[in-house]
Amino acid sequence: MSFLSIEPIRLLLYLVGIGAFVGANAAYLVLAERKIAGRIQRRPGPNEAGYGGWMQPFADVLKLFVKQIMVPPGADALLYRLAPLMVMAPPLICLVTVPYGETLVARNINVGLLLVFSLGSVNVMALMLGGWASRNKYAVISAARVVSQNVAYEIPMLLVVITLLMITGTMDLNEIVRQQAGGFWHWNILFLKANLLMPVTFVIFFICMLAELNRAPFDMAEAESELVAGAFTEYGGMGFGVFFMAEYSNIVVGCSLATVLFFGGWQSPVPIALLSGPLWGPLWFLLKLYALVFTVMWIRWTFPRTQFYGLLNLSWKILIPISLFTLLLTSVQLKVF
Amino acid sequence: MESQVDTSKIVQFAKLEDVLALGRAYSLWPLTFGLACCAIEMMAVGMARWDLARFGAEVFRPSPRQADLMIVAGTVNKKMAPAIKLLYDQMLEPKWVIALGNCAISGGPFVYPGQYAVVEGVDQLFPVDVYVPGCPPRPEALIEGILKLEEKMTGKRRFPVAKLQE
Amino acid sequence: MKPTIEQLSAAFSDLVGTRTDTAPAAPAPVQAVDHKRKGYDFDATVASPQVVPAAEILDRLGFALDAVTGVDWIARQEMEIVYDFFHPETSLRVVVRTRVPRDNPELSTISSVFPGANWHERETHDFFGIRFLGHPNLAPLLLPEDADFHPLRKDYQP
Amino acid sequence: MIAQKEAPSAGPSGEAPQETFVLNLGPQHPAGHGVLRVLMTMDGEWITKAEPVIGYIHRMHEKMGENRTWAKFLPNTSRIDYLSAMHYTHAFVGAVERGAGIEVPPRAEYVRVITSELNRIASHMVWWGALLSDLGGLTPFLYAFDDRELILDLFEGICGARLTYCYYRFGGLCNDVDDDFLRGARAFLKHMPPRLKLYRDLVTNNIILRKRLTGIGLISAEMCRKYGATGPVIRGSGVAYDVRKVEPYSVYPKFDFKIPVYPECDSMARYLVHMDEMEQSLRIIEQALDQIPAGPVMGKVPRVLRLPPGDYCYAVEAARGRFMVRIVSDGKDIPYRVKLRTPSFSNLSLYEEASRGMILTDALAMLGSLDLVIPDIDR
Repeated sequence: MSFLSIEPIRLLLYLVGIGAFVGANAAYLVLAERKIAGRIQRRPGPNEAGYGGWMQPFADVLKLFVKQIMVPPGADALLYRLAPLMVMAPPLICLVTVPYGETLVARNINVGLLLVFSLGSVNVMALMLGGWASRNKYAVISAARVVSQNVAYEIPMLLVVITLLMITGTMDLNEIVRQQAGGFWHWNILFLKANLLMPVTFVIFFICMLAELNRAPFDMAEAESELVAGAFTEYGGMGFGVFFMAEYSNIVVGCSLATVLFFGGWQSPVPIALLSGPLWGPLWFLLKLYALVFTVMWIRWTFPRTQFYGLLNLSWKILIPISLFTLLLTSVQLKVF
Repeated sequence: MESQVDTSKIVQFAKLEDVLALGRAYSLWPLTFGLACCAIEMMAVGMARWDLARFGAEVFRPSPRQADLMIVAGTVNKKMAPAIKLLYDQMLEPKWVIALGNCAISGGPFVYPGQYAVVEGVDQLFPVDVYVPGCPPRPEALIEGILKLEEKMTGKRRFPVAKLQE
Repeated sequence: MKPTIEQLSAAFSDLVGTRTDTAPAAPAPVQAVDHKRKGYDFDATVASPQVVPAAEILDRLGFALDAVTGVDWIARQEMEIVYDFFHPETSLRVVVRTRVPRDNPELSTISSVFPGANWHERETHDFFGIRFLGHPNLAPLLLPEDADFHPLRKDYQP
Repeated sequence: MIAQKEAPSAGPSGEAPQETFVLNLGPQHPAGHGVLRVLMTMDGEWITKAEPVIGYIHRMHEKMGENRTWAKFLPNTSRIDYLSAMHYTHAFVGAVERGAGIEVPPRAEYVRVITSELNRIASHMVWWGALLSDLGGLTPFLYAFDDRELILDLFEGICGARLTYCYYRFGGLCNDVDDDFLRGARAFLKHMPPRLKLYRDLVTNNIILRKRLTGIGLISAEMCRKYGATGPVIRGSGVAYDVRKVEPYSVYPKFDFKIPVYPECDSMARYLVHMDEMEQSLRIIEQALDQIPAGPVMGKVPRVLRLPPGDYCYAVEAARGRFMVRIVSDGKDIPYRVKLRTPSFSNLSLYEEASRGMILTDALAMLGSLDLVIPDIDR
């Protein structure tokens, strides 16, 4: 333990660890998505590259790495190259504050929640810049959509988070998890004492998360049948690969956050000593995380895409009023009880 | 294009090249691009019964920048020829082309003396790697075409070829 | 409102009867034909200036535009333009045909009556070089944008 | 692909100048279903003008008809609209039979009806999947193709082709159907209704799908008439026009079936027409299988076919609407003129007027609901 307490080494270790975690997640979630899509569509999915297709991500990444690198004529070369970097950085930084276990957290910041949300917006900016810089009409339309979509969905999401902040009283993610100890009925999603509509609040959070992640049924940015490939239309090779990986890394971040905020993070669902402890913590966390990730993919392969204005209507006319109401309800209930 | 020096003759990384070829062969992303009848069979290959995904090639990309493989599925006519040439040029190197069906190979049933509309073979526009004959070819034929392309890239055959017993 | 053959005959007889030009008269310009044998019920041959009034009659009777096409009668140095109409509620099928000289094929468009004729006439112009006067946009439709040939003419050589 | 803005033009009297730009959809675009190109003049996401540019797959079918014998044109007929090849062959064969006065044996007519209706279901399945994938739901596409494969297997058994059948001949069929086909068709009749129910539960009643199609892409009955739109488009606008009923051909009058009509004029109405039509096709197939007589499948046809001079029309209800063949004969053994009146051509021609003022997303959903096959437009 003394070795780990040396700050630079600890930082380095965690950097490598998080890098590996993000990389492995991005690579294998792509494979998982293809396998899940195959399962839903009654076909095997990739299974020729290695046993059961486990080498498939390596093949894809290898191929993308050695594709020709080019900047499309007329594009803003600097921003065009910068956008993939900008899109990949936020998930890497966000995962620093996420507690995988009681002690397994890279850097516990007491305003972790704030950090995650402020960095989440950089992602949007990257998509916008990428779309704008590549000088393609589809990409520009997509960039405009991304921005208005994220502006619309940031609001109900933050309202939900304010609701949670009123309940927990802290922005420290690890502290939020600690408060949910003692079985699944103590998790925030079922914390009806503070808010009778807590499950509804989670649904709002989840919908907003899907929209912020640009995932189906809200994948307006990469609306394949309308905008070809949206903001990434002009990206090829690894530039596209990074966008692709960032999408999955962001899913991991979003689902981690949902796990921490609503599903008790590394807490065991039943308060038995046998099933909780430092070793069980990460396991429970990953279990909850991947259940949510699976739900995200399940939704993508089941539902058609919404209209763009339908999406905005959903946010401004339905989600924001409801989330405001839950906020009000929470404050009343906290005052009364 | 012709005047360029073939760099692979000067510098060679044998093993690395093998690995890269393997990576490319297992991750052929085709361009979403159907022209005519053969496009339906091309779609059928991606469907559950044949499932191109097994070979990692089901990621149909709508943008030419992200695609490795152009499957010319159908008749190319003279109005379409500039557009298809542009699409080929927009694809990033390395790229491959499969001419699917008789129309893409030679103009197929639409060629007769005095025809005015059809390009007689897509290889008049850009180089073609694998020709898959048929009108339209069966989905198995397209899978065989993709396996042939992989064989061309890696030098190894993925599945043993069934031999007729004497 | 379901039109009948008699109604059509009456309307077209008036039309053909009022013509003043000296176009070559077909044997029976307006006649009912056997659907079983020909595939249509009513066949009207009109002079080329009367195509638009004919279309207006059919529009009033509730017909829908089926197709516009040409036939190149090179032996007689004539272009025949054939207009097919169907009726959405009855089985009535009407063919209106007219002929124009082959060296100067011109007649006025019916796209003001049936907007759907716009594309059909463009196609006919593509294939036969028949000019439809007053057509909003007679650019090539099926042929390349810069096409200056008319492939379905019988004397077309690529 | 290069973004270019037109000079800002002043809007109608007194409005602020509006900036519009031209979005070039296609000829290679995922929503184009092939090589349809649409030049969209856009004001933001609103379409001010959408002009389809066609001809990218023009394959000179009509010219080819003029330089080969009647029989040699048959393979072309199955390549015009490759999704409903049976109907197209039927129309051409019917026109020639009408001209030459060839009698078709009853068994052949029944088999034609059975195969045509199976082909209609297969075609609608592809349309359904393609529309859903336009709307962003990819999974139904695979389900639809699964069911379609059953039909294609049946067709493969009787004519050897999966797509371009060329199964009908002047005076009958090229092969008689065997017991395998009849058994397979009966099995398909059992298989399909539960699947259609599954699709209804899984997709048709999905709220996102309903929101995306209801009230979108209005096409009035009057517009259908003016543009000659037929098939599911006109039936989705409240007009019960179906060539099988209005202008009966083959042995269709012997069967009891309904024409699904929805008066809402929107994309959802067209969607529901397609779904109901599949059920009606199943009904027709069932009746035809019950009534099918024994006997020959080929009538008496002269060795060298020459049609008496004159023009002959034959219209069928193809999967996309009214398909008419007009042949002109001058008494020789090759046609003088073959005119193919294809439904997709007329159905697309109203798009420019119907899509004005729509949002890009909706306009593309509407384009999907029109059920287009591009080689059918370009011929």
